[in-house]
Amino acid sequence: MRRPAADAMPPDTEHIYEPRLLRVTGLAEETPTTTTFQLAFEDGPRPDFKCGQFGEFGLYGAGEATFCLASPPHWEGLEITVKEVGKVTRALHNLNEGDQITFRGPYGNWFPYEELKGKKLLFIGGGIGQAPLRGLLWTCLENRGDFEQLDLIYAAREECELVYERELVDFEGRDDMGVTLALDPVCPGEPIPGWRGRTSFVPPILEEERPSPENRVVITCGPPIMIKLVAKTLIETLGYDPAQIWTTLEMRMKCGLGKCGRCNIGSTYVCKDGPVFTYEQVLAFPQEF
Amino acid sequence: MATIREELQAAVRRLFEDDKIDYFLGYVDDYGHTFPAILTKDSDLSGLTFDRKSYNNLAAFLPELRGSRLGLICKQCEVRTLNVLAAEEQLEREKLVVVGVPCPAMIDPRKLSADEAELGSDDPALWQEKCRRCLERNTPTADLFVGEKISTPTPAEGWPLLEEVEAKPAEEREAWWREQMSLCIRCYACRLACPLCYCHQCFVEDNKPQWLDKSVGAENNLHYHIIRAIHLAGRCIECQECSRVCPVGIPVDVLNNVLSRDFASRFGYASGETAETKPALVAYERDDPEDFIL
Amino acid sequence: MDAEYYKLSAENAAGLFERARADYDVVAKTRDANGNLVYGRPVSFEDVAFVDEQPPMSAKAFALPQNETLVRYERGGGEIRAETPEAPARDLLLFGVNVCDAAAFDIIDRVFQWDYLDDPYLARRERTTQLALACTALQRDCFCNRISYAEDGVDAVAYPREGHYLVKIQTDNGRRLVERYRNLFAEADGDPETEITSFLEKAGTAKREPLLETAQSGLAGAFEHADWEILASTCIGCGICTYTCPTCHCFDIQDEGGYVGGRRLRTWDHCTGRTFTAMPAHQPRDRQYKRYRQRLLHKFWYYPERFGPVLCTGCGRCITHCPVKINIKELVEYFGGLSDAPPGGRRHAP
Amino acid sequence: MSDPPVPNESTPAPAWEPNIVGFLCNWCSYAGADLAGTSRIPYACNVRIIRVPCSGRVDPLMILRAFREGADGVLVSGCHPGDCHYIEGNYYARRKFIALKQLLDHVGVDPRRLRFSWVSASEGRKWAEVVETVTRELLEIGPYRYDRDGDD
Repeated sequence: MRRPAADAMPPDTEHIYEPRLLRVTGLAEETPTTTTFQLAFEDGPRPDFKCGQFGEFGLYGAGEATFCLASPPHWEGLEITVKEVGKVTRALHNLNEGDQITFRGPYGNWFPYEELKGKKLLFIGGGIGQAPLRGLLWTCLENRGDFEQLDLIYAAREECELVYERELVDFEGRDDMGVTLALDPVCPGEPIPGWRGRTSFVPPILEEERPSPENRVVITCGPPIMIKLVAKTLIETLGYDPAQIWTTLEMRMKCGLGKCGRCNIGSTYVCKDGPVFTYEQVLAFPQEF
Repeated sequence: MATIREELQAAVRRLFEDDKIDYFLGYVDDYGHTFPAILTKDSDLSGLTFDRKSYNNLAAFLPELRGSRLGLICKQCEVRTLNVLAAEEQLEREKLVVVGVPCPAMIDPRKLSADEAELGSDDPALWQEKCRRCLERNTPTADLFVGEKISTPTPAEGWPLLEEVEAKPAEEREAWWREQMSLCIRCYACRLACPLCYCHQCFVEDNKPQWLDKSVGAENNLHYHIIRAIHLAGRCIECQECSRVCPVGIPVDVLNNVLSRDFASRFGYASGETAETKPALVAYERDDPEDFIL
Repeated sequence: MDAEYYKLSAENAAGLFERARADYDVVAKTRDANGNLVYGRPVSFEDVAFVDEQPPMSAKAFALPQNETLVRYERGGGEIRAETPEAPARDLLLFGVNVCDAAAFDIIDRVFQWDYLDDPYLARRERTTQLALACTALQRDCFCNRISYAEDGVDAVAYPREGHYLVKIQTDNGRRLVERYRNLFAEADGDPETEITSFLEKAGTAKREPLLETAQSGLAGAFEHADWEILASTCIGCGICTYTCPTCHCFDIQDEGGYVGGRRLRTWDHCTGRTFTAMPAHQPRDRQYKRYRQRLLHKFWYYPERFGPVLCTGCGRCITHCPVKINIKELVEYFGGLSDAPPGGRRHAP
Repeated sequence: MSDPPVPNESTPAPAWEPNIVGFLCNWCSYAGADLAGTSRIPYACNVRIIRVPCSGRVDPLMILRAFREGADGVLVSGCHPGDCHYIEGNYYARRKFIALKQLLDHVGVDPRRLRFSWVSASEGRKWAEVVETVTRELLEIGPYRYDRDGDD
């Protein structure tokens, strides 16, 4: 049989499916069903990772699930934000500080930081889709001088579904970035009592603010329908080139390593070729999603 | 005289021409097989046929086509299935055009040799077991009957394979089933080919709680098959599709037959005989036997 | 390496089997308790079935078992202990398997070696030697004559001749097998390649145009073809085609056991099933024909685009065992533009 | 893969005690078991009780899962016919149990491993007797071990 000359990526462990154990050092409840886990590596140094990558996290007895790495590399440890939707996420939600979880990763590609330098960045997050953007956002803020402008539009269905609430308040207080928060309109045009932000879907905000495509890159993640409509508005109404829009895709994954065949869209393996894609790449996929 | 094939094609063409149906569910033959097909008014009907390899229970495709006006070929197996579906309020009977046929009995695919000479034979030993028990080979209650009616031979009594298994002592029976179950790859074809396994989500797909491990193994597999048999208790109409489709040759229907026979003798009950009979597990009698209860 | 040719007499074939059993875990065709053909571990040469017919299950399970423990874990005393299972202890010889089954390994090796080396698979794979047996006739559902798969990836192929086998050695692994039992093999005489060519012609397994590989570009333009729905809607979504397939390799990873102890394992999974891509809030392939389309296109468009060979060896199991007899070959020809006639004459009006 | 242990071993190791999972209806049998306790009627302590609203709630899935998780026997107990808190739950349950019992018998599982009883809230003594009977029988037939050959 054919064997590559050398292991392309030597694994840290016995084999590629053997996980490392991380310790839960802190828990932050983001919403009633969403929690951020602070994790520490105790069995060795933390692997290098880049913003946009993901890992396979799990609990022995419950299984593994895929989560994006939700903290920037310059922070200590690692954070993930987990919404309770299934068997594994439910088990994770029952954990306490000091418990251990399994980890494989980091996997996948990342946001092209060097390419983004000198640009105006517009982050558009929707609901839990803010998690994959968070690491990059904090990295950019850490190196704010690298960028001409930094804006964030963050939308959620309801106020209680906004994640990283403390940080949003922090962002709003900064003068080196623009922040727009929005909630889905229950009744169009009617403000929600006590809500400091806007009541609107994202596309109307874009149509109103009209961020020019010049030297700008949009980085977006959220429910598929939001990404689709945001991209449509940017491209058709505001004249963006699809290559100016970056997004990260969510597909069901099991291995994260380009083996199990679950995340394929056409010949693309989201786990290895992605999860970060430009919208130009997304448009070139067989249109099944 | 026109062959059944020609008559069938003419009848279906008329149904489409008269705008009676949106789809026709029948069998076509090509590349040496006869298999189910969904036909539209634009389809070429020349492949449409009904022969001794028209195995599939076409009622299994009703959920896929729910809401459409549908014509379908019904042999006795489908008719019984429709009765159970009607009793369970799963059927839009007014949207169906039931096309009846004289069923020549299906040849057991495991007894077909490479040249398929058996297709011409009338030896009941070559038939699927259900066909030997068949009560009526001309589709009853058809909206439209195609072909010449044929006589139905006296139905065979009993369930030969079930009886053969039952004749073994308990330990041997356990060993025999364990061996069968260790072959199972849990492809779930038995469940998916079954016209009465129509649940949107099967218990095998649940993961909160997860009733069944995903790994295959005699015990896991046995539990799957037992629960499936329970879910079909008093509903199974013995079309034997579960056994026919099994790629590794497990006689899955034996488990269903255990209950069919038992329910027939205990409760005087045969599923699918009429559209009014309630399935046995959603009915009870105050004096049902309870000699097994402490 | 250049191919080498040997003669193995029928007598010595039996001797090879017996002697190999001491050195290898020998897998061959045999019959199970129900009389069905399977790949198993016959204990004597008499129990080996030399037939063209394929067992329903391919030989892939010997490198990619349906259940495979990845990690065993135990909790106790505030600690988690995890260990990986031992690699297989013995070399494996696939003796007299169908060429279409043996050829599959070389095809799926590519994905299991893509950047990350899949150690559990490769540990088994690297200890496997194939001595395949060429079929004497093409069967009803087979179409290996339409796929130019990498037969050169098979270690050794035996072609049955009068009273002996002509054995073609194609890899170093195959050569090691011959070296080990050198006195059982004789040098082939005459022109073995010509002999093989005429054998394949007679068996009907010689390549015939148009090869299905050429459908790739046609398929790339047929993703939205309206006939997918009509032709693939009868798919019931079972796992027969993928589980019996020698090249289908998709899997699931799950934990079994409880809090105190258990295992993390991988099991085969199938893209034709409804839960394969279902996410809590989103099911990308929401209709059955889309799931079937994924399987076909993965084999004949996506995989070759990425890794070279088509993900198919033409064994025909997915037709033989399909409950609704969907014919992948006919559909590839139709959607790939190699044929105008859809199977069974079904199509939408143009 | 090791050979399966013989299920009908007549002399189990003396240390072995059967694990029995009991599914008890909330209204009758659970109260009956409670009464056995408060009346200080001694009986075998092998049953682990799971309280369910009605014997009709007991899905065969639960019973098989109990076996899979290591139970040697399962005991389901509900109200006497005619006494069901939900009028007819135990009538439906009875038919379901007939079906499951038939199947388990057929595949060679010893019928004494799966028992059903009607125990009312006032039948503390009967409950104790039922448990004694079931435990004694399981001691006779030994542990339930199905061959787990699913591993690689």
